[in-house]
Amino acid sequence: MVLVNLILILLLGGVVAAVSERVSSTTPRQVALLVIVLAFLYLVSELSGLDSLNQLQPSTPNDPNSWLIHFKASWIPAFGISIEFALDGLSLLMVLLTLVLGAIAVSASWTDITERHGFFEANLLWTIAGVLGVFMALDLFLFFLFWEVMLIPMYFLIAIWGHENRGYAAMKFFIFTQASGLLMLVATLALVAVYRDSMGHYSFSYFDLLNTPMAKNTAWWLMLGFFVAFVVKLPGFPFHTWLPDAHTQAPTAGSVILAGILLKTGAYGLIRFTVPLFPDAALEFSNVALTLGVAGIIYGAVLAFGQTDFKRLVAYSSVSHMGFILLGVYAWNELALQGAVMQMVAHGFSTAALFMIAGSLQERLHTREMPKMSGLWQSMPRMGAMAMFFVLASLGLPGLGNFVAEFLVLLGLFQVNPWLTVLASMGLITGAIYSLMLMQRSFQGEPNPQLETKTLTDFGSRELLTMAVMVIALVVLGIYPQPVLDIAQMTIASTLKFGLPGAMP
Amino acid sequence: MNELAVPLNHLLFLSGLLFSIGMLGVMIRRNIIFILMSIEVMLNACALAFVGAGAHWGQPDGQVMYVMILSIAAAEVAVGLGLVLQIQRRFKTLDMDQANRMRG
Amino acid sequence: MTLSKLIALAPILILSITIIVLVLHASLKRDHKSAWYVSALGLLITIWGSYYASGYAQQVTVLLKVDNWGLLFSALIVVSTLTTLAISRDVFLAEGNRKEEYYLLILLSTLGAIVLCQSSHIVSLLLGMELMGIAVYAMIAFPEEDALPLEASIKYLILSACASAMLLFGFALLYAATGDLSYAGIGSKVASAYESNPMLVVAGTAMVLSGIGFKLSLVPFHMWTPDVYEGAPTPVTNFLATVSKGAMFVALTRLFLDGKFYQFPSLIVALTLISVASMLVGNLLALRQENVKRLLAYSSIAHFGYLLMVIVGFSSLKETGEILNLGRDALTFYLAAYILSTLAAIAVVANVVGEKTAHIEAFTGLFWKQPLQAAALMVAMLSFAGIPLTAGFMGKFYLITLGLDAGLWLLLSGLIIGSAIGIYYYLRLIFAMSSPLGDPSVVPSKHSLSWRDALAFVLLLSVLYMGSWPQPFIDFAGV
Amino acid sequence: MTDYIWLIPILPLISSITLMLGSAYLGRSVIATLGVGSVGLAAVLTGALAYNFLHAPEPIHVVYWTWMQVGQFDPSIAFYFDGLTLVMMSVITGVGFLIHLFSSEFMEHDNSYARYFAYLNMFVAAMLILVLADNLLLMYLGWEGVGTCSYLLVGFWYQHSANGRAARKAFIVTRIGDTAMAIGLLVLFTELGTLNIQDLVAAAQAKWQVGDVIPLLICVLLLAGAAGKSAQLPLHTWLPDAMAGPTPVSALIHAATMVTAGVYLIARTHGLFLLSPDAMTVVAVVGLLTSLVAAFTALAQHDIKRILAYSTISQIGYMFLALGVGAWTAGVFHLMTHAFFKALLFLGSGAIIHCLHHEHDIFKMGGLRSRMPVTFWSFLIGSAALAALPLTSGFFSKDLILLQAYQQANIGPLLWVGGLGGALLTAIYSFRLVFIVFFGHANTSPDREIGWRMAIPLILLCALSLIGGYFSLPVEKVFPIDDNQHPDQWVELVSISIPIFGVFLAYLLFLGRQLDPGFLIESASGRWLKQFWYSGWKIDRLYDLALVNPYYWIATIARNEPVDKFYQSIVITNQTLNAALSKMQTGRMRGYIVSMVIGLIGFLGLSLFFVAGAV
Amino acid sequence: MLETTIFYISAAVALAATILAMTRTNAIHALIYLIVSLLAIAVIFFVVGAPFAAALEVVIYAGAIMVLFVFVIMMLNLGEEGDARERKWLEPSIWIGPATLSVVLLIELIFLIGSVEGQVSQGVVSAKMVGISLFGPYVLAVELASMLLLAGMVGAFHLGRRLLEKRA
Repeated sequence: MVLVNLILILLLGGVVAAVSERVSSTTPRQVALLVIVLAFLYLVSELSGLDSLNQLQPSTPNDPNSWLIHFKASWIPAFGISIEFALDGLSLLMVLLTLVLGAIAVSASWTDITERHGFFEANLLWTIAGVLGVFMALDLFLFFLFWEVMLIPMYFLIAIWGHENRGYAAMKFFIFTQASGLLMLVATLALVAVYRDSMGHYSFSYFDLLNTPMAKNTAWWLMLGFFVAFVVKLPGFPFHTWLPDAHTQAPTAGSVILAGILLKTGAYGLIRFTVPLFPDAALEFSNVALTLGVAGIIYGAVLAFGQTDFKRLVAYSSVSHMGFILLGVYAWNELALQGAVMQMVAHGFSTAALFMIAGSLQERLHTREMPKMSGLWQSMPRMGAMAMFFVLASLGLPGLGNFVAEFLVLLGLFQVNPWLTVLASMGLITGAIYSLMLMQRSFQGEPNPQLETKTLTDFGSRELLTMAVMVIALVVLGIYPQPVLDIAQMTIASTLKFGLPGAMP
Repeated sequence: MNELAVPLNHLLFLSGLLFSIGMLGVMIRRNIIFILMSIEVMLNACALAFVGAGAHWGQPDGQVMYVMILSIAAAEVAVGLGLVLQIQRRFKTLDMDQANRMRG
Repeated sequence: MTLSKLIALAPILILSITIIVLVLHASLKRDHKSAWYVSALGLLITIWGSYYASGYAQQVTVLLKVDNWGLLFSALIVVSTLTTLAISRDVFLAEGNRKEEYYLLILLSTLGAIVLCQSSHIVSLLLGMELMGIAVYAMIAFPEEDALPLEASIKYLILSACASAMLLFGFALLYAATGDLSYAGIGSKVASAYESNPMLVVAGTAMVLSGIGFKLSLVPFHMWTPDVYEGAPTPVTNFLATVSKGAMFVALTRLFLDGKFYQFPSLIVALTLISVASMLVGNLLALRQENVKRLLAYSSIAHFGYLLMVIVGFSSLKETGEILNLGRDALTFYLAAYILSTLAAIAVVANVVGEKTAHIEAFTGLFWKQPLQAAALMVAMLSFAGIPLTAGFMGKFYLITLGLDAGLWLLLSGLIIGSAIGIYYYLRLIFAMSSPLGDPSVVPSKHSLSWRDALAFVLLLSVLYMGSWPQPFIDFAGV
Repeated sequence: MTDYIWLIPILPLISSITLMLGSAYLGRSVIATLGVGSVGLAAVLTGALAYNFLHAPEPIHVVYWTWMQVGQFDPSIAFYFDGLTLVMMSVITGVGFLIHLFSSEFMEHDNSYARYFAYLNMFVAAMLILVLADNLLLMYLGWEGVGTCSYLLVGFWYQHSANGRAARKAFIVTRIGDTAMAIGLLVLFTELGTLNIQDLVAAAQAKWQVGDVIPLLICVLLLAGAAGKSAQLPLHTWLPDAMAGPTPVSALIHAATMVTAGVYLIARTHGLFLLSPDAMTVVAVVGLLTSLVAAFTALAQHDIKRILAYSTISQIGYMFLALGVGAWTAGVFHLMTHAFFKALLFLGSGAIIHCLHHEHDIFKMGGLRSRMPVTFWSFLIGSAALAALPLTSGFFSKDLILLQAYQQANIGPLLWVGGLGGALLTAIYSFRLVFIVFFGHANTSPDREIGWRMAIPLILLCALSLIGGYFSLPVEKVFPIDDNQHPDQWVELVSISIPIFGVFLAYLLFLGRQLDPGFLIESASGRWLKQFWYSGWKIDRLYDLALVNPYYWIATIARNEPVDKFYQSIVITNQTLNAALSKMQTGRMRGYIVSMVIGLIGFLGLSLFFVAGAV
Repeated sequence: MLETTIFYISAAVALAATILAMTRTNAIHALIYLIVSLLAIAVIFFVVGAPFAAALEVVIYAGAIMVLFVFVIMMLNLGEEGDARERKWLEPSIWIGPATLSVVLLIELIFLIGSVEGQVSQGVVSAKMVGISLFGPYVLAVELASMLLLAGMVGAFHLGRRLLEKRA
């Protein structure tokens, strides 16, 4: 019941936030922050009691009671659909990341929303509730439900509060994910049909569907359905074109949530569903996926370098970082998977920060075009310092979270396909090139005469506090990542046995 | 009356012929009254086919069907002509091609 | 006509009595409001009647076969008529002069629809269809002064007359081949008739298919739909989209199943072609449509393209009976979901736009002007698009399961491409509604919860309820 | 004694963080004391550590916590301290302290004083971590940290975008080397299963014989990493541009510490290099070629700092040469002495620039001998050590390298001759600098005198440059004992006399003007040659044409998302279909009837086709 | 033998009359030809052995419906200029397309119906037999037909009412 309460808190919180606009235009954001903190404390209090978490005992995917929390209530018995939530190491990490980034998103949009504050905060909370649902749902029908439903509030965030070209961007974002989601729906139903043929009864539960015997090429097609849906969301190389538009047009909080959490649902889906459900099909497909991953890294980096729009550059950097996750998942050994999970967490923080900076820049300069804003360090030293820190984090400076993730992924991948690893490590160089270009074009260089420096206010205390949270998180992830690795280990150790026979156990 | 030696398909040929003529009329004519007349011809062709089939099988169903078709035709003509009158009063013309305000 | 047979015919009888009462009422006192109440009351009793008759399911004379499935849809049709009545309340009340023929026509048409739902014989099919049709011609042209309704009505009359002629000629050929007019009779004799003279049977089915294709506005015969939907007054559009199409599809299913038409490969190929064409053309036509009524017309073409998938599915499912009722459930669920969503959508269009042209501009910023109406329209649109938690999604869920079991790969890919295109124009409407109008400061006026909002809210809840908690509906439909 | 070893790198780190956070609230003097003091304290602690290490010379290994533990991969945050680390630490903290003291005055009037010291301290901390790390991953952390700090410091005056570009170039070129090194790490871990230096060297010797392919691959990758950081031939183009930073930065980073990290890496992993002789020859050849190329380029430079930069590249070339021939001690010894005299030269040039209000071109200076005596004498001693004149520390270390190079197995003499050529050129360009800047008629006049905080470091470094030669490095346990039997007498004699001859030649060319080089420069080929050398053998131009411009070109072309064209095409096809279909909705009923009839004909035709086919 | 010849004669008459009805420009002439064609079909009904249907055809179809048409045409008094306009509307360019379509339709129907064998008449189906089946199994159909006619009437009444008020 814990998990259902968690989602309910956020949903009702959204309603309260929407209504609270009647009180005054500032209460909704306080309500939103309060709701998220409340949800966080509730979860932590529930989990601290769990001894299975303290001893970090592994949770085998196909037996539900080895998971941290497991809840099942029947919903549509005619099709064996049940409301089934469960939490294990991987989803716990993702849930905590979602809540933390949710709080950061709320604080990121403290001042830059001018109209309909209540409805904005409500949409924010509902998106977070949707994402929590995605991370915790283990009934494929329920998973698909949350997968689609989380899009709607996100669509509104972009469509109503977005910038000049929001209609097109929101539409593109929605259609990309929804159409690929449809593919996943067909794949899920085909999987359930195969399960019914062999087992005689319908069931949508992840635990039953895990080892359904099926013919080789059906498995291949179904895996492809899931793979496309998750790679579109990831975003993987050829399906990523929605991301830059969605990011540049989304409001600050929207981008923070979109980059920080929504992209991770794609990665989570790959680890949880695509490979364990169709292990041998994934093995055959791994070479294609790996090449897509590397292509994503290099393509994202080259395009990021070419951008003149601050947010668009950061968006392409996300495409590049997500390429590492694709590599990590499809190398499918312990090192690579840990690297992928770590990248999901570290990337969440580093891109959220960069988008916050982009948002505050837009709030102050009313433009995202880098040619219009050089030499900002002069007038905004604190923002410049923060930007430098997170740029260094995003290019993978050792001692920060991203490096640990990228190194683990490369290490894991090397044992599977050395030559591809060499190509992927090009990403480190190209990553450095665009990151430093970002700093050079916006914060360094001769101060732009058009910007009358006196109006540019530097970071306030609220912004610094939010940034500090992310700085500490990244440094701790870089220096002492063991707690995160142990929690992820609980899932990865057992999921590995289900996946394709990776080189390293 | 019983030594009628007309093969069924000749009768169906006739009704088919009438049906296509009626269809042609609907397509060609632009005056609504002529279109309604063509529709009557088509309905009559169907009636003929039904009666012929009924006779072929020696069942009264054919003629029951005829009665139903009759009532349908009557009702249709009633409403149709009512509409024709309204259109004549409203548009001052009976040309069907004038009625193309809604498109796209 | 034993008592149990009469009870089985309860819905039809109650409705006929209401019609007669209405006629008498018209002769006594020409009051508009009381006519509305009488017809509403009559319809409510009919619903109760159809529930009561479900205990007496049997074949009543050769014409009607009363079974739960038919009664369910009769109830649904009556509900749709009630909603149409609710919407048309202020459309005609405003005109002041005596207009109660409108309610008479609506009831007659509903009667035709119910007969159609329960018909098991060509004569009852024909009569039901024509009764429904004739009443609708006059309803479309009800505001006889302005031009569009007249144009729509004459077009609909002529085209539907042609379609009926085709249908009749098809049935004539079938009758000539099989010698029996009831579905069951045809079903038993059609196989043998196919051996003796295949040409006749196949030609007959082809012509029947074209006739029915017109009524369901499937692709080659779809051209009338947008003009009639736009021309007719909004309540009548609602009636056309839900009652006339719904009843016709139920009749097609009965004809197809009892008449065992699924044996003919030519028919299945034709149906597949129509279905794919309707899916794609329907969605493509609606892509950049500015007028919301025309948009709903095109989307209904697409939706009946999806629904046809079930009929094609029957042909491959005929062997295993168990999956047969999966097909029936899928059909019931999708049709019910479609009807509910259309009711919600057109109710909101009527509330917001009334009789003015339903251009998309009228809906900009609706979220901020009338939030409840906007929410109902949004849920209806999402249900059409097939987003989870709405009835439309459960419908699509059923369709895909059926498509996978029956192996209709072409239709499945058509469904996916169609709904991918579909999202665009459904979202376009939602985007228009959510785009901020000039002054964001206008806080929605706190007018009292008028019955229009109540109607929209009820429809919104029903679409969401059916989507999020389908189990009771599945049990009821599956019975 | 070993428990406070973690304090040495942490002190500069803490001071750097405090400076970053509190930059707005601290006064100038507090910043200076904090910045300089922290490195000073670290130097004192290193001294204490050195003191008891010399008495009990066994390596210290302290483990703090496991950095990350995934399956078999468990690098830990741990320090390993032995003779080699001691030498490096003493150089870093010692020379580092002097440079900090120097820059406290040099940067006196700069408005972001705190930010400067924050970066400088961060750099020292990173370098210390690099040197103290017991496993390659922690060393990689230090490695990248040092690279980042060099980026921040070179681009310190970010107001001019040229400095920003130079900083970016430095970071990216070193980053290419680091990536190669990272790949080396990946190969090492996959092959040997550990990154701990001591274990992996032992495991490597157990697993492979001399001359295997994989050690060669690993060593080449590590060499690439070292070449990137130590600005050796393929990846050396960034160092001259890195002169855009403040001069003390160049002194600390681009002379004493960072550039020697590559040498330390190879020295630390010499066990691996011993396994593949041809890798060592590669190192030697790279070293030699770099030293010659850099020497020639230095000869043609005008900017005082660029001459010193190229001379650094050349001297590190010598260290690589030493490592290549297996003379580990000689290499490290030269590293230490080079740190002393090159830091001295850089600080000297810093003093000159400081006093001649930022004048860099040597031909605009002249006759500073009388006006700036301290700087003149420090420059003189520095250049002497650089040219390896007898009695200076440079003489001992360079001589050792040349002798060892001579004895190398197959191409020994060739290396020796190359080395001699390099030594000759070094002598020429170092004394060219001295004669042009300090002798001849005075063009400009210094407007101010250097304070005590700049003078003391110069004096101390002069002393170290002179007596540096006599230190004996406590590294006998680290490296295998090299049996340096003496080559025959004439080899020693020649290697001693060449530098003296070089100085004399420089005197003729630049001071006495007797040997007028005019005819050489005026001739067409001469001018082309001078231009060729000036532009660093056109390598920079080559990289621009081959790599940089194509990358820019691709980025600008791909800016607006070529993959999106595919999705746009789908949208366009939809829209054209929509247009076509809605054109068919003409509103005229005749069209509708015709489409119905066509539909009817189609189905009848279809059924005809089926039935005719079937019957 | 006589009946067969009568059948073919009346078929020919029906066909000719319908074609002429379709092509006349004057509404009244077309109407008259249509009535002739209906009478010919009534004869066929009679010959085929459906006397009741024949009677209905004459009385209701030719009698009532066609007369209704005449009323409407008279009311609209299309007159001469109507004829000229009709002729203009009938140039070849308009009816060539639909004509080819209906010819194709005809050929298809002939092909499809061609293969049917079996004689038409199995003896007379008297009015009595039709009456019995009408009020036997089809009793509901009759009721529904009445509802249908009611709908037609109400529809016609609604559409016509405004006219009467204007006129009166």
